[in-house]
Amino acid sequence: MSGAATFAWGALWGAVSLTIVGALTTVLVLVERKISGRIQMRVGPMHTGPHGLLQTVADIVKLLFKEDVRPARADAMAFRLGPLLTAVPAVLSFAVIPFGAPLIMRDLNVGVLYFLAVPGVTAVGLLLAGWASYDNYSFLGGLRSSAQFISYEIPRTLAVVGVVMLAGSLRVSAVLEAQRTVPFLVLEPLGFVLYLVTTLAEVNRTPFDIPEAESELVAGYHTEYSGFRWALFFLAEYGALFAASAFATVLFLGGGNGPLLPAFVWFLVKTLAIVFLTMWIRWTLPRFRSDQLMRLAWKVFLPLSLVNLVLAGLAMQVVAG
Amino acid sequence: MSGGQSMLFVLVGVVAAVSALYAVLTRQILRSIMSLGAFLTAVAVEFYVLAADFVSVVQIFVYVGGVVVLMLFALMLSASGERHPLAGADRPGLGAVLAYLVGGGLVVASLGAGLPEPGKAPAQTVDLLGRSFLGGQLFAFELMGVVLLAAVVAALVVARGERQ
Amino acid sequence: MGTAFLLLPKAGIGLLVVVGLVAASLPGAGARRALVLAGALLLGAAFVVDIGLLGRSARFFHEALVVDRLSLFADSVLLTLGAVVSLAALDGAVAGKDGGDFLLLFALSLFGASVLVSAGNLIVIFLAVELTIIPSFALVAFRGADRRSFEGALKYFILSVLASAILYYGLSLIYGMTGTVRVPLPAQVGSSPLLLLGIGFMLVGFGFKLAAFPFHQWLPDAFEVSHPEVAAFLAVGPKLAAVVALVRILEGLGGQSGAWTAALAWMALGTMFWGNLAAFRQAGLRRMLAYSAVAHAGYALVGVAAGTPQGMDGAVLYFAAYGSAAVGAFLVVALLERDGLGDAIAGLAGLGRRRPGWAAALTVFLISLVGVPLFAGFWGKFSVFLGAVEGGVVWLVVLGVINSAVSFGYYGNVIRKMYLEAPPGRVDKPAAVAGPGAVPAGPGGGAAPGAPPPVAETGARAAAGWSLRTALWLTVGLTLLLGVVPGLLFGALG
Amino acid sequence: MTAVLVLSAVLFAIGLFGVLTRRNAITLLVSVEVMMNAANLNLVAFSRLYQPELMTGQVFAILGIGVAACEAAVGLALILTIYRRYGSTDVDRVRLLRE
Repeated sequence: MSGAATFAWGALWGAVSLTIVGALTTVLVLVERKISGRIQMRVGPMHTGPHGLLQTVADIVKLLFKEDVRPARADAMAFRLGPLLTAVPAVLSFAVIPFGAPLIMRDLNVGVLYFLAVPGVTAVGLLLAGWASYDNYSFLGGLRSSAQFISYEIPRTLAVVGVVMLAGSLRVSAVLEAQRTVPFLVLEPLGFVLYLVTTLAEVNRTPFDIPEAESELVAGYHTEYSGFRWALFFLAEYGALFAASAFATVLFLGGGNGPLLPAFVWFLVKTLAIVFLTMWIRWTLPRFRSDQLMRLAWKVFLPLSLVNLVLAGLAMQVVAG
Repeated sequence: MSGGQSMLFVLVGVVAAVSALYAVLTRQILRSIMSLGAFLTAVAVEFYVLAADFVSVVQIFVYVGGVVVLMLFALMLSASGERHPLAGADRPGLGAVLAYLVGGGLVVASLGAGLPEPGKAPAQTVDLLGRSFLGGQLFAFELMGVVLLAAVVAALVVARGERQ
Repeated sequence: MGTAFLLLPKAGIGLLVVVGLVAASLPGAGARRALVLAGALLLGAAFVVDIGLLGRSARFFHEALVVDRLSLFADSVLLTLGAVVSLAALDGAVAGKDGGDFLLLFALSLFGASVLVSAGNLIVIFLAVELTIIPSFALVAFRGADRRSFEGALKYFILSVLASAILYYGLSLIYGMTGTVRVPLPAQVGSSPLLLLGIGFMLVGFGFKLAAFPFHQWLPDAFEVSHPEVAAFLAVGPKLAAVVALVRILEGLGGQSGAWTAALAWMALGTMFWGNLAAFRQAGLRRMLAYSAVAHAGYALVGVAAGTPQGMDGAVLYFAAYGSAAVGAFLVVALLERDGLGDAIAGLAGLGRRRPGWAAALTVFLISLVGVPLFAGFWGKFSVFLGAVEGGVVWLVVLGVINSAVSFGYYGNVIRKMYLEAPPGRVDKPAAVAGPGAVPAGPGGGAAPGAPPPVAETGARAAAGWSLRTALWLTVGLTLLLGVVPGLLFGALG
Repeated sequence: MTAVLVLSAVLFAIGLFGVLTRRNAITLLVSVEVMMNAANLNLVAFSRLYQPELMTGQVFAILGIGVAACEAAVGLALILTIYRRYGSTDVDRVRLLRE
């Protein structure tokens, strides 16, 4: 592909990803509120549109027109960069997600690693946002959040290494190809659980939502944000959640592989199932304490992920013969 | 490199140089670190242009996601006094001359080096790297593990020493 | 692999790392000390094996690791050094709460040095350099109670990472211009300016590691604040390893390229003069020894600058010959410190009567450092200067000899103080001893906030345990033995 | 190839300039990282020049990135400790030792 064509393809895909992320956030927020309503025996939003279907659309319109408040002593540049740096990696990580056979922007040699590396930049955004707000809650939220992020990145990466070992490649299409008969969930159940749990921590969802534990920190790093910038954090959170779930589908559930239905549909069904799982967890489990969370990462998940590597090696032997 | 690629290389190179310059010039440490982040990302793009995609992703992973975050942590935990631009005490004169001489010498030598243009880069970077790491460079790879152990222990000891 | 047993000496140091890991996780001080002792014995055993292997050679891991004449010799020095320093630290740095960490860090750094002397390509050289210095930042900062120790460590750190970056850049250019990472450099590479620049950067990088002028500033600060055991290690181990690596890289080029030889000659010259002249002005024993360590790196560089095989061997041999005395002198500093005597040179007055043993040991070391015949240091200088004469840099030798003469001034001053000056009254309060002379340089034991509290003499004598004294007498013995029977040194190098 | 060398030379000089002129410990570290990256660019480019299938230069660069991270970790621990004691990360203000 020539340079210009690559650029055009990239720009197009960027615009598409952004639209997808935006639409997804709108839908997922509503779904989440509905699910939380069911779990807590409420009905959730009901007033805007039939069954409250337009509630989040209305929210977005409201957010866009809200005043953009910036604390007087906040560092202007960092305050602006913070939300951007959390949202952009989430959008960028869509570049390697295979929605279906041709629907992947770049089937990189290092696709799997790319997916793990790019969202890592989010930690910078969280720190900046928390620090720039010049507010103790924000600051603590930002520090906790990125500390958690970095700690859980290690077991998460190691959990994925197991899959890479089995697939023998970092290329997304090769990972999918390797699961044509048996999804890795079967060979790597521990890896799947590890990936899922550490992903919950990575996207700051309960039971790992320490950085924004409302009862302690108001809203964590985004306490001082409002309007569009606040919406960007939301976009980042749900974008990252969807991307991570999509990747769980790729890594463990065989992506779009499935009988009868087209790959695209299978992919969405599996991904949304995982998204639902995370929401279910969120609304049923209590929250960890900050120090428990760190201990869990280093003393439980890290050793477990090493065990998982050994298991992956055994699984390789089984597959090989 | 094809024509388009070398143009991209030069463009991104300018971005890298400018952000590096801003990183070492600005008196606000936060901006310096952020500019370093931009610089590192630009270098990662350069790696990609040079057909070293694995190195490129490692650069993002370790540098932008790791080192920059560490630096921000260090800055923020020592933040109270440093929110404002640093006062004087820098000494530009001699350093500028020396850096100019070294840089100039290097540039002149590079222009005269007359190295051949590289051939087509291998496509299977990951495979080849893996073979290299577990083959010819195995010892270096293992040694890296010991270096990491040393760094962890050293960082822990230094950080703990201060608590006593 | 029929030659795997050649790696046994290195495996000994590797095992020490494991011992360190175990020691770092043990809570009890007694068990920890037993482990450290076991570690020292382990190194001693590895030393014996190493001596037995002399004269053999092999390459391992796709030539990434070379065991040969140079590396076996350097390993024997490193193993001795490791054993002596672990023994000395047994009652010092290891005795504290984090003693196990100390052993671990020390073992890692020693391991790095041992890999560096065997490094067969540029990548391994770079990693081994890093493995040597990264733990040493923490070692320098190890005296946590003294706030200055962190300052010394910070200076050491900043200059070291700068040096690493320059070295790294130099290595990248060398790789680019020669097309290979193997060392020694191929001789037929020609002399493109970019390659010369690369070699120049590499020399600057190694110059920092060796604390050669004008890259020496970190050394006195780091040596002054660290445990004396650490200073003893840093004065010899990493420097020896760096010189061996440098020799290995330059070997292939031979005397072919004039530019870098000239640069090295000037570097050697500046290092000798700067170190010796600065040592004159020091009021503290430690700082004086630190600057003298700078000067001694200069003598070793004379050998490298000569560019002849003889000179290069001399440079490697130099550190072995000089090492025993340098380590010993820092051990005396440790003893004095534990005795509550501080380290002001003025406070040494009358030491010959109060502590005849220590004074005698220090005298031996200082004479060896000057380079008087029949002491180990002489043979180091002898071989370096011989090589330089062969290499045709006679002017450098003349200036080196002048420097040796000059250095007698400050070494002799210490000896004079110990034997010819009366002790300043009956000593009960060491702070009074360290008084006037110590103030300008500020390193005085009594004055520093975190220095060991003055102890009553009898208690202090007990505190200066048997292990430290054993280490001391070992180095004295080594200095005398190598001085009288230099064949041991020359024979070991082959 | 020349473009890579020139770019890396410029970056190296910028980093060197930073090290020589700045006095804040964190900024010094930033400058050193710039210098290391200049070298990484060289290594990656040279990797394509000689026996590209061996990937020697890329391996060197990856290990170099790891080393830089190690240095940064230890250095920042040191800087934080210094800050807690002196209330500053300015190298000139941290000065109890004298020449």
